[in-house]
Amino acid sequence: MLEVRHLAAGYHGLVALADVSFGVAAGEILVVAGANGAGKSTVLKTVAGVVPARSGTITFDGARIDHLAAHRITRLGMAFVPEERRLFPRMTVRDNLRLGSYLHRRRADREAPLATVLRLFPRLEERMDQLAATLSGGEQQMLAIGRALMTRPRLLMLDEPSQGIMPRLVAEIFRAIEEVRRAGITILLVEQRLTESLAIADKAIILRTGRIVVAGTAAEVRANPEVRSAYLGM
Amino acid sequence: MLNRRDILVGATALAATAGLRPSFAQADEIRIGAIYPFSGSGAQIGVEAKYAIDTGERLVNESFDLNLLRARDAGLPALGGAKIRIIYADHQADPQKGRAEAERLITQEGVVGLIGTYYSSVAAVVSQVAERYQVPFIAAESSSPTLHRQGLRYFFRAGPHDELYTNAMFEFMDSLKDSGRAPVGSIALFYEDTLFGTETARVQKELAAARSIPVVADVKYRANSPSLATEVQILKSSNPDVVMATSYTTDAILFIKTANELGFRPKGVICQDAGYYEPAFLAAVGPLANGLISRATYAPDFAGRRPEVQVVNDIFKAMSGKDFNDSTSREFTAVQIMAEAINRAASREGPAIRDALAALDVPGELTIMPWERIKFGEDGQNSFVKLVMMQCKDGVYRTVWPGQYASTELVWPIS
Amino acid sequence: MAQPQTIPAPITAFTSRRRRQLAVALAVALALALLPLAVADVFVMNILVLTILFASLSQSWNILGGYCGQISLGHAVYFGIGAYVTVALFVDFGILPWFGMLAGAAIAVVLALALGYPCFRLAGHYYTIATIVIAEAALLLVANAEWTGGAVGLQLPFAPDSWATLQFGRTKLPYYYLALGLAVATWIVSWVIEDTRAGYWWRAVNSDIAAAQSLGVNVFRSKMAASAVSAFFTAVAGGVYAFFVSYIDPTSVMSFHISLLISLPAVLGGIGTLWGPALGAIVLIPMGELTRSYFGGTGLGTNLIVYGVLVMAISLLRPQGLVSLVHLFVPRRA
Amino acid sequence: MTAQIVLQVLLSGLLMGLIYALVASGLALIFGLMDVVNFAHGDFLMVAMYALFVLVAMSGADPLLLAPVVTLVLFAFGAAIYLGIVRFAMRVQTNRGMVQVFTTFGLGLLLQGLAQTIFTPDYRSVDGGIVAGKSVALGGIILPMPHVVGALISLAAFGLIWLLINRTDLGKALEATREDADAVALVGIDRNRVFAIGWGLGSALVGLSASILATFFYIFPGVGNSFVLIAFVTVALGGFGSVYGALAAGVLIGLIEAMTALLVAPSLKMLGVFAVYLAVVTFRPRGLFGSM
Repeated sequence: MLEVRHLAAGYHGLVALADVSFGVAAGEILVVAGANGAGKSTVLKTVAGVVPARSGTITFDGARIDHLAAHRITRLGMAFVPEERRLFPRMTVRDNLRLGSYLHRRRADREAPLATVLRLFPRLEERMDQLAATLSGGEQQMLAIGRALMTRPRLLMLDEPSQGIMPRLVAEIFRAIEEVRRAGITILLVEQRLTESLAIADKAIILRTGRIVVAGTAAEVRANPEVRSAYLGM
Repeated sequence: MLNRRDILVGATALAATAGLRPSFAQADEIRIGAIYPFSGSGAQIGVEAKYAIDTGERLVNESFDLNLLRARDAGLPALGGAKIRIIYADHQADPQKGRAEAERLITQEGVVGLIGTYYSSVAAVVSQVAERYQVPFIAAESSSPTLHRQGLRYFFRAGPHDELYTNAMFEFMDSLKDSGRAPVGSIALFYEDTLFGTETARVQKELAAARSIPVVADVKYRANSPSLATEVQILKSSNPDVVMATSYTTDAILFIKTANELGFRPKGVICQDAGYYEPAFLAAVGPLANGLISRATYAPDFAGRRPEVQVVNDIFKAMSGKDFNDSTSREFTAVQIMAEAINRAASREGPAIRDALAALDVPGELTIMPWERIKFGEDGQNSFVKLVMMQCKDGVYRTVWPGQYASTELVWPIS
Repeated sequence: MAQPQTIPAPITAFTSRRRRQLAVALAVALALALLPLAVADVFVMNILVLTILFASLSQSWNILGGYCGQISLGHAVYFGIGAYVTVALFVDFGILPWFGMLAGAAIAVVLALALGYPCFRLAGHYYTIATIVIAEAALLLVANAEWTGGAVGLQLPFAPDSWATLQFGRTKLPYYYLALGLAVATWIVSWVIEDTRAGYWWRAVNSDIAAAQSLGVNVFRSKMAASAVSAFFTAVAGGVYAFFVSYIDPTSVMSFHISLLISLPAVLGGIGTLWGPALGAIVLIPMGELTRSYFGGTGLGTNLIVYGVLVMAISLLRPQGLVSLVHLFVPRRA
Repeated sequence: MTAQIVLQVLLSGLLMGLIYALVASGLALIFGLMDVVNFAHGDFLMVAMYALFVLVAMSGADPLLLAPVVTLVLFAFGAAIYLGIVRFAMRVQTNRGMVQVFTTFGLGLLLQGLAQTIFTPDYRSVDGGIVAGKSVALGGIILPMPHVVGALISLAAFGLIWLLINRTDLGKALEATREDADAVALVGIDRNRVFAIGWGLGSALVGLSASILATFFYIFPGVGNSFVLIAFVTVALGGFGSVYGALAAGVLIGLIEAMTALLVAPSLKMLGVFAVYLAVVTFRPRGLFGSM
């Protein structure tokens, strides 16, 4: 579904990604892991069109998307939830969700994803008329994922969804991710919590200084001795 | 245009300016500078002035069988039939720019005389430049009385100044009594906060006090206001017999429209020309202008009575699409006077032309103005001007006072 | 903390760059001082005087607007005060303009400090609008006051040439050297400011108020000081301008147009730079004068079109100002 | 001075204030959306008035009937100006604020020059149509009909703006873009399109106000200057970006202006407005309704 070939990207002359290639098939969860500054987030930002690719190709369903603006990529059915969430803080939860379905004109296309989101995150329903800024960190993350789901994506890109969240809610987020996948949505997940991620992932890649150092199925990566010592703390 | 291009090139490359020399006129051409606002808020004034002055230039340079000053000869006979050429400059209503342009015209274009400038503030500066360079300056229509009181030798004004104008307005009001109408019991002043407005109002207050006519409202307003509703309310509540209004075009339009909407109808509205006389004003307010009275120094109904006035008015109208008005008639006349003085001096030298101007004595019949004569006093002011009062009827101003010039009967009171 | 024994390399580079700037400035000043020998033409001299005068005005503006980041569009108030005080003192009391200018400048400084209290609490556009409003209010007051001659304005009496009364008929030279002296003075003040603690503070205020405060910079006092210096020189230039033109009225020395002419050269030349104001003035003032002389007589809006397009083009294509063009030709060292 | 005059003046001030508010609303909208002060605002007004002038000359219709057309024309004009010019000023990395100020300022000069070239500096006016020269009398108080109708249209326009912002998807998109212009791409919104629409809407409001002004005001290339300072003060007094702040501030300015003219002197009427503005920002540096 998503194919990334020889991707390179960087900011202000600094190379953040060099020659990164991977693919995600429909319905899969791919985890992108690595230490801080390894380029994990840059992978997502480049795919989402937030950061321009310097070289290499990105194809989605066979079509090149590496030169499209971010909003065009969203329209193709790829939703991105950035690490900082980027909610509209002075708008209500309802309005944030409603904006997610901005592209859809048909009533059904708006109501169906809303029902899904509220089933996944019931606490959002209680907060519908609160301002997004008043939510807790975990609730904000739920709202960010919910807003992304409202665009009816086929591919969901999540950047560190467990960052800065109470442990109790982390499990809830991971459960939600699994459920989203069960609904047939492909997921590209950037995470520090490798153990939990690998538990739900099909495949994983590990980056170090902008290059892929380990790639394989979740089981293979979990079994890799280097990964075990460096990332899983075993 | 070659000269201007020279300046452009020369001044941009500053170092190259060493080689730049004033490019004086050809031998058979006598240059006169005309300084007006051609851009900015007063641009319309400059554009109309240019048509009037071009008309004057044609009158002087071509041969017309008209009994007007400098009409019959083509060019100036005393200078071998030399033609005059008007060089225009833009002052944007800014005294500093007026100064710079006056200096440029004198030193670079080699003009032997200056005409201008509509705005009295600019005329004040230009008159000083003219004095320094000993080039005569005719203030065609700038009407501030301070101008001829500077003690300058190179300053001349053929037309009236604001005190003469205002005086005429009061003489007109006096005449109402003589014609058996009710005397003016009270006046309200409505004037803009510029030199033109405040100077006029100052004289109006003096003359009203001298005649013991109470001034029941003294409304100085900010020029170009978005709304004059409150100002009109103040006037209306003072319930004057007569409003004396001094405004430029924009405020004149707004004032008359607002007064109509608010139902303010004094017995008479006596205007200090300017905005209330402009074609743009008349077009904008339509029938609301009917009944307005304005002082004027040009009587457009002259055109019908004197064929030579009709001829030059037609030339002007062909260019501008408008009839001569108070300003454009004086601008035209200024060209005649300047050309006549140059011819009498038979010289291109400023001091000689200045002396010719000082000695000039031209009967009014040789001009298109209803003036007795043109003869400048020691201060450069022509005191033989005559003023008329006009009243707007069916969108056209017609002379109603004094009697010998009147072409229609005065309607009074108008409400 | 112990003083380092040797001066670190970047600092020597900085010092030598500053010495070089000073040398260039002296050379430019000398060349300008000699320029009138080559220019006889009054009209060109007129443009030169205005260019240099507005270069110095914009340099003064730059001290507040550039270094301190307080974008004032109301400097006409200081300019007008300088002009009015100088002329009024001369016309009414016979006080020579040399003292009048200082008096005007002193009043401008007092006003700048008084206005600083309400204004410097305002951020960004609020500050800018407030400066416009203050200048417009001052314009209204001057136009309605007695001592200013109201709308009639004040005219210098026609007098013979004299250095004492700063009146000259045909020659522009005295005004030229006055303007040049002022330009050199404002340049040197700017040059000094760039390497003093105050200058660093001001620029810190400009780049990041919060960071500046955390470094212990008194933001308010920095703005006040910059404002006072800026107002002082603006008022002196206003006095010179008044005697140069010989007639002042409210619109010609206190309108928004003047505020704009003061700020535009620095903005287009390079805001917060040492050479930006001069460079901007060299382009803008002759542009304005020449487009008026060249296109203005037609009654069409050509001069406005040319001027407007130029301002837009420089803003869009050279956001760092024209001064950044210099680096295309002269590689930036150190 | 009688109570009736005071009431009369207050009411005319109120009506004029509502018109000022409408004139300023476009400026407030654009600023609120993208932090750009449009220094060509007055010249947009001038363009709109000439557009109306041309339309009236061509069709002979009532200016108020043509108001929707002028509003649409100005929408297209504003969006085109954004896409053609302002977009590039937004991209600039250094001195962005200054670049925006002086780009729009240069644009204003250009528009004035073009107007002078095309239409000459002559003063024009359109036939005010059905409201021209009429007035409404309320128990001895007379109000000019153009002002009354203008004030009502202004109120209606503010009502429509409220509905647009609070009740439509476009309104939500505008609000979201205003909060975080980068984040809207995450939901598939093209921020450039939103900005273009925002400039279009802001200019459309200018077009609407021009149609009202033309029923009682004249037209010339510099006409914008008569209104632009009031518009700036209105927006700053209300709080930059607050459209309702502009409504409140406009009314306040209309009232203060009228009362200063009555009680102090007509030539100093703006001085009262300036004094109140300075007093307000001294205590509320972000205006009456500006967010902190």
